[in-house]
Amino acid sequence: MAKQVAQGRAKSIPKDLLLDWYRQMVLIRQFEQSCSEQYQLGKIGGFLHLYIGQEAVAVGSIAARGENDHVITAYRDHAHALAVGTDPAPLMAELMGKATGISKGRGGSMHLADVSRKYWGGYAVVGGHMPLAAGLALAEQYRETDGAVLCYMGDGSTNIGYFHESLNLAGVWDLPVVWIVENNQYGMGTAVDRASAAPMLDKARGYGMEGVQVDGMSVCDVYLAAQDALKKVRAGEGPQFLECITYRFEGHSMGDPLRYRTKDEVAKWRDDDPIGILERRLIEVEGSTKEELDEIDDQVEAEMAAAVQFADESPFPDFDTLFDHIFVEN
Amino acid sequence: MAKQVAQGRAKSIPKDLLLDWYRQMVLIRQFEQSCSEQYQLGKIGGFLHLYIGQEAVAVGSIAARGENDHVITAYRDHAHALAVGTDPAPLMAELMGKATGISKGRGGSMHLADVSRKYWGGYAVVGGHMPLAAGLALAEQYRETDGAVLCYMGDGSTNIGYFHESLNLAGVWDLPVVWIVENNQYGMGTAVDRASAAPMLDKARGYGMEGVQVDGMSVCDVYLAAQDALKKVRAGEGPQFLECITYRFEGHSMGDPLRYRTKDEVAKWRDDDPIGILERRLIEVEGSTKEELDEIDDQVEAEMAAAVQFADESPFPDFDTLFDHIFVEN
Amino acid sequence: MARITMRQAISDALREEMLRDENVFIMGEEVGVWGGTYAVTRGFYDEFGPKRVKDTPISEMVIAGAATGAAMNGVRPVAEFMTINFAFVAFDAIVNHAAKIHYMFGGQMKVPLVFRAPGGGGRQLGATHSHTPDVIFAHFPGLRVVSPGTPYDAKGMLKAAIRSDDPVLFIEHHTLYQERGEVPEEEYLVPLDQAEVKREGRDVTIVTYAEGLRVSMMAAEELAKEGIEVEVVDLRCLQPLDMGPAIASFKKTFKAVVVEEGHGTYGIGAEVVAQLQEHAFDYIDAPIRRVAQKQVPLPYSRELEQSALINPQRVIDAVKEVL
Amino acid sequence: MARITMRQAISDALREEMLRDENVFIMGEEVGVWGGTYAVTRGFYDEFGPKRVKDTPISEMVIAGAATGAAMNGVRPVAEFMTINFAFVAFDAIVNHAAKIHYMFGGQMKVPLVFRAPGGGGRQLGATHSHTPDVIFAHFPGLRVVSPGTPYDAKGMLKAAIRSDDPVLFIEHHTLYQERGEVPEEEYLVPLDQAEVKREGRDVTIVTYAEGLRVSMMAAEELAKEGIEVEVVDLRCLQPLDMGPAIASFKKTFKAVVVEEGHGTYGIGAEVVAQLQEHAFDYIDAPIRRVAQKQVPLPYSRELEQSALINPQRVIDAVKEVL
Ligand SMILES: Cc1ncc(C[n+]2csc(CCOP(=O)(O)OP(=O)(O)O)c2C)c(N)n1
Ligand SMILES: Cc1ncc(C[n+]2csc(CCOP(=O)(O)OP(=O)(O)O)c2C)c(N)n1
Ligand SMILES: [Mg+2]
Ligand SMILES: [Mg+2]
Repeated sequence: MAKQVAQGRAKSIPKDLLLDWYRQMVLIRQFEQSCSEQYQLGKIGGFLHLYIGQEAVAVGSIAARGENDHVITAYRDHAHALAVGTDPAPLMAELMGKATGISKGRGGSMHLADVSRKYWGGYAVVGGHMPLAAGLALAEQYRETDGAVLCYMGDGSTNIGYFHESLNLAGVWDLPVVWIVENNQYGMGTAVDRASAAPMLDKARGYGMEGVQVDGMSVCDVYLAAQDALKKVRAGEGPQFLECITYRFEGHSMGDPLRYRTKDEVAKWRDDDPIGILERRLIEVEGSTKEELDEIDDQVEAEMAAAVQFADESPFPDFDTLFDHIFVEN
Repeated sequence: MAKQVAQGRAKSIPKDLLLDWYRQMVLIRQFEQSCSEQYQLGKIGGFLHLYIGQEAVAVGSIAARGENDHVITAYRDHAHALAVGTDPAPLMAELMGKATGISKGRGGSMHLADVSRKYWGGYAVVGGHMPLAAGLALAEQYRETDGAVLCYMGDGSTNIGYFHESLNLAGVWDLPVVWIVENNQYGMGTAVDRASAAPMLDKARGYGMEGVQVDGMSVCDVYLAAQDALKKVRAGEGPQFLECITYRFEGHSMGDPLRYRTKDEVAKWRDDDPIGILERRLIEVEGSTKEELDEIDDQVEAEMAAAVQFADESPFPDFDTLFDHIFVEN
Repeated sequence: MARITMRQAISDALREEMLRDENVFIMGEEVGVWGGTYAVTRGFYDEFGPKRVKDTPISEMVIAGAATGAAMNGVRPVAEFMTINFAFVAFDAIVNHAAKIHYMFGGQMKVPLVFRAPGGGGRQLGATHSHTPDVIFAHFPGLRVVSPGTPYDAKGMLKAAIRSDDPVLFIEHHTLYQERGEVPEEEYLVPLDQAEVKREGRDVTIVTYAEGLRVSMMAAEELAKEGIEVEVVDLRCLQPLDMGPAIASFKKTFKAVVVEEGHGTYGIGAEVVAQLQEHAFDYIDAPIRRVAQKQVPLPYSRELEQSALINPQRVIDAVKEVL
Repeated sequence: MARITMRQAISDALREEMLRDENVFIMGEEVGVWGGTYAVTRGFYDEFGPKRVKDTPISEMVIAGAATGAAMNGVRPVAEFMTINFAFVAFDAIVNHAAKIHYMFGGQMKVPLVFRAPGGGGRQLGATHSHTPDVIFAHFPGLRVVSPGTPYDAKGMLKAAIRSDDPVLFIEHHTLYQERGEVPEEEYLVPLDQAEVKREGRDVTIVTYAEGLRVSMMAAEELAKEGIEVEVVDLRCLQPLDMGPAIASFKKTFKAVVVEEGHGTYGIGAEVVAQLQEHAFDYIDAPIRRVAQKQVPLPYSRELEQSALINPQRVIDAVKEVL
């Protein structure tokens, strides 16, 4: 079921923005593909969670953030790093465990962060980042800035205690947070309704939040919804809740036996490839040419090739750095 | 604002039941009063939380339970023990830390239980008993019985992670539990709306439960609501949620500075004394006489005097029992 | 006797106990449809169905707490933490509830359950996902804590744990799942409170368990080539802790090295050293050495992580130090 | 110098640091309107207002986690756990997040926060509410864990903790709140990584801290009457652990007893014993004894509970054993 590519307010989004989003989404897609390759080559270890299929969520929502706004998410975190503008080279280096990695090879795939861009990571414990998001927002509120926090989470993670305590505190204290659920239909192999007793928006009401549901395959819809949510936060309407309906095209992580869903189901969702939807919009509505877009793809490919080469050629951390950063004051 | 004492279905509740509830509520009231005395005398130690003002909740709801139904609550747990029919003597002995105590002096005020009556306690960690309630229900479901669990909790405890995970699991697995919130307006010194971002019934919807609110000062209303909830559970409608609006007339525990509420507020609520409401019903509607009720009070007083004497005269646990019951297989 | 992996041994123990007692059931994240993230329960969902193989939401507090409540009420749950790192979220439910309920209510209730939890470092999972935190669970009375080092022990101890009326934390080290060992066809149980000598030797005593056992046995092989005969004592049971065999061995060798995969500071080894000098003071010839994880959150980068972990060479060096 | 209680010393430290740095604020259950369940923050709500004295819901996971996030983002929270027992619910937030974030992201973020937590047994609060679980927090790298034994140290260390750029778990023993001691008017700090000799003596070394210090000092008084001169070393800092003064003292006395209020098995004392024999092996004259909480969940009944706890007599007996 191919989607309508430009309804309502989405029509007014300028082409240059759309082209930039296209570039970002292609970058994320290609980044994840090279991660997969490097993992096969044994150059990336540990757990590796790909974002392929969900690109519109990170790109659309982060495009709506202001300069004082923060981003934090779980372990499926490569896309958010790229969307805040982090160079893919130190990210790939991190995944390869190199000294030049964004976290000096300490964190790996699940712990990317770029504090210089107010991107706080990247957390592997389900739900563990949610109270951190409340805290990031608390600091902004304490300093009386207009800064807000975009906190991303999976559908499955809404069932852990952290979710409850974090959203409730945000509600009670009016913390400037937009809670964004990336509902990709599964938590590992568990379908959302096998794990959640109620729809996401009903959960939101339990914290005094209205909640909005949006098509997470449409970068434009996500962008507009995130923009509205941030407006409300800044207007003093308290924390907001945004559910993005999306799907991960690949397994939960590398080596997922994929017993829990059918090929047909995956195929159906792939028809809604968020990049494909945006591509159609650009060509059918904005008058972009296939060549124009292919050129972007090629630029990204070159950028990724350079990133992989940089990571590959970078040194591993010195053994004598093992004890660095345990404490600030050593 | 004196309450209507017998509306609608409540009218049909037979007098002998009402008289028994009256006796139970008076027993609870007097039990708590002697606890307070014994605490002043230094015969009870640790934390002591009184139930005075909330008697209608435990008595009315437990009156509705079937023989296979279970009861579990937090640390404000004396009333539930008495309502399931436990002899006050071993309870008072437990509070005095005696070998004859229901938990052999190991548990104290916050850890009363009487497994022979399917009363599982008595838990001091806020929220810690909620997953236990889910588990008790799981065992009944596993054995395919009609048994259900009445799980009591305070308003403040609905903000802890345990609450979220327990109610969600109950919803997903259709566990036979009636979640009963004793909303006494405060968690220690924190008013309910300073701690909860949404009304209790909105929280319930986040777990797919309709939720019902009832006047917790009316033992009849609580009884009927609990009966309805248990019917629904047994009819396979899944877990139920019941909010009882009530008030604790005394401090949170002994030594509460009571800075958080006004004398007027307390006085207003005392007008709705649940025992007073039932007393009026008995006298004005059921034709009981003051003498009849005074006689019950006297019987209870005698029972309590005997309980205190029993506890007083009981021995403390032998030191060589210290290591008993760490493991079943020692 | 067949040589099977520890993964298979654990899986067999679960299946046998589920067939033996219909009150035994499994609950946890991805134990059902997925088949277990370490494939330990693969096939169970089809064999036993959703009633006895329960997929849970991502809710460790209620996984631990509901298993406890169900056990109190007469069934025998085997609750799985996908990894022991996630047991941190359920820490209160485990040590303050499952472990204390039998005592706190004067024996009125018992809590016959097993918490299974794979753990360990060395797989580049980063600081939050690589714990070997066994000691912090073993510190508290009321919870039996065991961690086997061989397929034989894993099967026999898990079966014993499932039949025990006490709560048992059964810790599996993920690097051991592939290890093979002899396991008899016929049924057997291994007690939950007995250490065992896994290799005899007269020169030095190594006290260890789980992954530490694997590493120590490799070290012992090497040392044997140099004529150094190491006696390896496998603790297996951390709470209650059986020091008998370690003390007996030490009284024979007068020298000891304690090897564990977890952090050394306030680790298992500290207690072992303290007890050896308490109970065999007159036999101490040289300082007892500890080989353990360095005091650093485990980094992701492979070699850097490895440099913080135990390995045969570190054990060999320690043994030579005490000789 | 005024003689004030530890409660007052802690309260003064908080007030002084809040006046000194407006980025410092307090959050926790009942810290505001109620004034703190141990009355440590009485008056703060009126003095500093709701912005800087924040009452939270009963939500320890987010108390710990939000304090961590706020600290990452540049302010300095002092988050209070009403008691350390409730920190169990937040165990993952403390040990897996606050303690690891600085390291795990290669130093990109720092976490300048203080977790305050009163703990301890002996008040008939039952098994779940009476923990002295210091060791399980001190086991992990990345978190500073301290527990003062005197009003002077409490004030100086809390001020240092609030100014530290590292996460600090500041453990207060509830039976010490009433203890009085000399505290100077003028400002001072006490470092977070230095043990100290609290009483000099030549015969035996007692290594202890917090409530253990109070009990040990009483025991030392008694022993002095019999002419036994005990040297008492106060660890104060559990992570990082400063064994220097204990080792130096032991090299002087050749005998030691370790005293702690928590459970003995896998306790603080085990590490102390292990390090003494590692670093001062040639000085050991007699087995080093440990005096600690017995391995049982603490019962409610007063005398029974007391029988499981440390007291001066048990320390005196241990000292005489090692002499
Ligand atoms: C506390 C905790 N429990 C379990 C896990 C293992 N785990 C990692 S990801 C995951 C599924 C999360 O699903 P969801 O929140 O929907 O996010 P998605 O992976 O779909 O993006 C689980 C169970 C974990 N990391 N932390
Ligand atoms: C996890 C945890 N945090 C904090 C406490 C301390 N505490 C005991 S009772 C209580 C208030 C609970 O309020 P509510 O749930 O409304 O029950 P009520 O006392 O009103 O019956 C608090 C904060 C605790 N026992 N456990
Ligand atoms: Mg998902
Ligand atoms: Mg309340």
